[in-house]
Amino acid sequence: MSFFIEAGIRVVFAFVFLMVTVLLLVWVERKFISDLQNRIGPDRAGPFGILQTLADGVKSFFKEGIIPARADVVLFIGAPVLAMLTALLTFLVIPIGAPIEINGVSYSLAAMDLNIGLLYVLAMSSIGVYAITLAGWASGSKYPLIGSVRASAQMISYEAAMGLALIPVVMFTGSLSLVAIVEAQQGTFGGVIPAWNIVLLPSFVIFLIAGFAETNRPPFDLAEAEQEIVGGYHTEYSGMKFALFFLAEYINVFNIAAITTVLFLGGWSGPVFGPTVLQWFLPVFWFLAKTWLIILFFVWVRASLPRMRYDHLMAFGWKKLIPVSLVWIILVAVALGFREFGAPWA
Amino acid sequence: MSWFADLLGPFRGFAVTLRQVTRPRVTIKYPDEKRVKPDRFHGRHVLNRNLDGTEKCIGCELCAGVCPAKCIYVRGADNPPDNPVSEGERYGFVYEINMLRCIFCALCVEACPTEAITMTHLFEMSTTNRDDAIYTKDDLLVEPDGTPNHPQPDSKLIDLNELKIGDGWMRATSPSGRAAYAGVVQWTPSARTGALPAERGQSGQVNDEDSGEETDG
Amino acid sequence: MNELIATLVEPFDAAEVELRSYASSETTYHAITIPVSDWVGFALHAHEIGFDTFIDLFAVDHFTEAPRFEVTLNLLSMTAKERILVSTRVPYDGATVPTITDVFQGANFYEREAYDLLGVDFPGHPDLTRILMPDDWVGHPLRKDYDIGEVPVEFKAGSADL
Amino acid sequence: MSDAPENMEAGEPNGDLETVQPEQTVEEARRTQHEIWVSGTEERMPFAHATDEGSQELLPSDLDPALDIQRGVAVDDDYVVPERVIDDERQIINMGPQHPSTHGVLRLHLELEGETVVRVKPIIGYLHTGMEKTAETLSYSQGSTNVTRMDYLAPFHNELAFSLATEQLLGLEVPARASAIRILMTELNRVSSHLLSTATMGMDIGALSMMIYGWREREICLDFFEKTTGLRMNHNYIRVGGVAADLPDGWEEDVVVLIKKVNDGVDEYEEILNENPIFLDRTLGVGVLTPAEVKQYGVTGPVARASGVDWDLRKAAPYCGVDQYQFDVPLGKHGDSFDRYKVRIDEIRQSLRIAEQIVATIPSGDYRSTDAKVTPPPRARINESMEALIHHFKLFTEGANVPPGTAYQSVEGPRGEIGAYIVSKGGARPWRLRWRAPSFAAVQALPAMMTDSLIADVIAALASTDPVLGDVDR
Repeated sequence: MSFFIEAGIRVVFAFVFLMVTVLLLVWVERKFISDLQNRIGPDRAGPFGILQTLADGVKSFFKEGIIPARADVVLFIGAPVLAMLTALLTFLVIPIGAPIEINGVSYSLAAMDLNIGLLYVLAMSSIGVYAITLAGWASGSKYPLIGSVRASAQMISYEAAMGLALIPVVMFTGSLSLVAIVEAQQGTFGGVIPAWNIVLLPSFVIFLIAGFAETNRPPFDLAEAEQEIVGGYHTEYSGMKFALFFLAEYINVFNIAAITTVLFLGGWSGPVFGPTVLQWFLPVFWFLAKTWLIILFFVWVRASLPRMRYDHLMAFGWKKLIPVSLVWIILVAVALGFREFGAPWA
Repeated sequence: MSWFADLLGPFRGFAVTLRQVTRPRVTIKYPDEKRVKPDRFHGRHVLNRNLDGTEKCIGCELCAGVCPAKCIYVRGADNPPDNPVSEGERYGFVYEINMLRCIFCALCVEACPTEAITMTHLFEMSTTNRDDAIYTKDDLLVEPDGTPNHPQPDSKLIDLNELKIGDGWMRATSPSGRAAYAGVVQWTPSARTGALPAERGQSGQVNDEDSGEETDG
Repeated sequence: MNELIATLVEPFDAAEVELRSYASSETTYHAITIPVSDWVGFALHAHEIGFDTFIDLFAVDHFTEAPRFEVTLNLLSMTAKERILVSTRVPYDGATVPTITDVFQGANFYEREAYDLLGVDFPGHPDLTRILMPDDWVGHPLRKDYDIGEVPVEFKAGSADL
Repeated sequence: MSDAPENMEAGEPNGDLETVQPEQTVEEARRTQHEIWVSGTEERMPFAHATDEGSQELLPSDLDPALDIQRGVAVDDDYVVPERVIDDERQIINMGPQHPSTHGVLRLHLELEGETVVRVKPIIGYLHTGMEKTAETLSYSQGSTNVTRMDYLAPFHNELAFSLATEQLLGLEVPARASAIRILMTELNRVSSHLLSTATMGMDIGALSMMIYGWREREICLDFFEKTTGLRMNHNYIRVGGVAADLPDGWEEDVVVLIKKVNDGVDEYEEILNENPIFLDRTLGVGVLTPAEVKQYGVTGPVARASGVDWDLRKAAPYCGVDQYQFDVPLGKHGDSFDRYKVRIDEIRQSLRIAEQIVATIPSGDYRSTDAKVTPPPRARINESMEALIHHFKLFTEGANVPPGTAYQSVEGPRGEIGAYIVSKGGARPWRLRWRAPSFAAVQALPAMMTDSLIADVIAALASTDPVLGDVDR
């Protein structure tokens, strides 16, 4: 029974945390991009327009839900739900702070600490492709179809690159659990440089690039490419259904940033000091700080780069990222072999 | 180091975007802050009065004749001899502008021989029905003391002070291309703006001998 | 008349050439009138001797004058820096001018426009349909006998008899 | 009027295409396949597909000879027409008239195989407002309010072409200062138009910030226009005989500041875009237009110059004494989207260079013709001179009388040759005003640029061509 209560608390907390984060995230993105573009940005709703996202959400909620005549109704409604679901589920395995010890019991700050966390993340993002593909197909319209075909091709390709980028991390840390991966990054190299996985720099870069593609963020937002195919898979969506896609996309952005932090930037690790409560919160703070930095980087990239063309995108994924990943895996394997067994000639 | 610069080339855009953060914003918070409009701005029309309170419009219908959009309707009437409305023999008995058709080309301002119709700096004229966009003489004509009227004076967007400035286009086009007339005041003062100086002109001098008095606006 | 223009009009006996100059410029252009029978031949000839840039093709409705429609072709020789405006007149009955889309691909849209707005027919044109007006439009609006139509301007005092 | 060309036989039936029967002519195919509603009746026949557009419809390729003609001529040797799959597998999508990047209401019928565009048909007319007809009802003094609205991004050029054509009919000499002001305003207009074009091109390719930066610098130009003419667009400033008003007080400083700011801004665009690998991927070799195609379709302006066609009316047929200023005509080599972008960027700099020279050399004196039959008298004269008053009334009611004749005048607009052809039969109104619109020709050349490219390239090609639909449809 207590398991269910604990799980319930965790899930509710995770949900609320995500919703608040997304509200903030959309606002930060709009505000930061307006800074990058000499504009003021949203400033009407609340101080500095911080409630703008809430207002937009409320508006979407009350809008009429239009279903096109040729749409497949079940899938049309199901797709955004699926998108939202996978986005939410991905978050569950991400540890947002160091485990907290209360009364001698250690509570992990991930909603659940799966020992195959990394595989789970990849699985969820694979299912997320279905949401977009189905949305485009179920709309019964041409632009969404093109968008969804683009999306499925793009996300499957970049999933391969992403998976390959993760293998060195797994090899390095020896675990698929996200908590274990963070714990493996504690400590320092020579007491100065934090022992983060960012030393696997190629993996980090490839993972980040693949992350842009997985979340459909510019410069890889081909699936929605407003200037080319109007809105891609969500052309026909409006109201709450659109809002679900929108939320899912931003949750995914946060997820990718958080996973990057966990895998490469040492997760919650950072200097911890002070009383117990502060010691609980500081890891969370370090985690969020790193995550938000990556999110700001996402926004910065969005403001600075044009959109790639479809064939270039595929070529980039298959001809550049994946070969580089493969070579890098071999290099890491060799290096690890040296560390483990010593040089064969020695 | 040129190879290094070449290597950085693709990333220079990132520096440009980041640099903007420190720059001043180019957008403004519109209804709260308003742009300062230039002198010659073409905004809403007003019908002016002379300093003595008589109407400047003499009902000659030149503005209606020149209007490319045919949005001005004027009907003149003879001045009552005992209580003249305007300086001339006739005055504008009916004066209406359909603002939905107006293209703000200011040809009416150029055509008006008595500077009766001029343009102000107000452009917020949205209405919720077509009738309200037809401005009658009551809406257009300023009060004898120079206070302009507006059909929707209470609208939050509207800054009625903008109705008090203007006439720049009338001043600018008065010389009609003659360098000799640049910097010459060629109009009578109006109750709304008082006496207006001429533009500086090509010689850089304002010829104030005709204006008689210094302007206050 | 310079040499190039002389070569241009030489095979066409009936061609009349008028030299005009631009406003505030010393540059000139040539207005050439030819009979409609020479239309395609002239275009071909002009293309061959260097007037290979198609600029414009349009029609004018002279209405009161005898051959009612005038179709004008505007060609440019970029090497010689010369411009010619070649016109031909066709009557109201049988306002047909042979197409020159085989000589200048660019005439396609322009001939459609002339057909659409003035009703000049261009036999041989691959796709002579309306281009600016809706498909179901009746009449050719730029003709002088086409009613302009009028939208009454709303005024408050306009209808009242004051 | 039956306009089905006799020689156009329908090809063999290809697959089992819905309603198209074999041995039909194009005209018949149109009629049977697309029942459109007849105006004046309430009846409205359902369309066969969602993309049906009556006779504008993109027909199966064997029934539509028009597009094969539009497909480009004298193309390079490596121009390969891929083998067509059967028509059943084609997908036709409508890009526009409502689409985020069709620059207004341009409509492109695209036939796709996957993402590859097999055929393109531009459909125009959604913004047709009959301005050429309107011009026949407006006097020459009102005319510039009309023509300025055609290419609404190049209002000064339109006014200039109209005014020059009228002056050609009148045989009117324009004072030197007026000419200098005209050149100043048109060159700054070219700057503002090219800035907008560059900005929207960035936007269409997905560089969001470029959009804002371009508009930011354009705003400086518009502010100067507003200060001079009172309006930000559609100025009605360049009139027959000169310009309506002198430049405003302090204009020299404004122009100097403008030149500096815009130059700095253009530097930034080049920093963002020139070396950006994604931008280069998107534009290099995309939407190529060969010089032969340029000449065939009558494409002029930056698009033609990007293809290496050295033709600038400011050099070839100078107007308003523009030949006395030093400037270069930037040329491209490949005729692709990148070259068009680059030519525009370079033209901005050249125009600013002209503006710089005008600030230094502008003559003083009259800025409008003193011909009393064309220019209204100064305001002060109205009260003094009976004759002036009569002229004033005549000019503002009837307008300037123009002798009979025809005149053609072209100016180099931001999109190419803007030509005004006026037929006058005497009187104060043109008998016919023909407007040679540069965008019209450019839109016609779009299929040659876009065929056998990707959807993304369609956008890049369209954005770099920069058609203004107000100009196309007039």
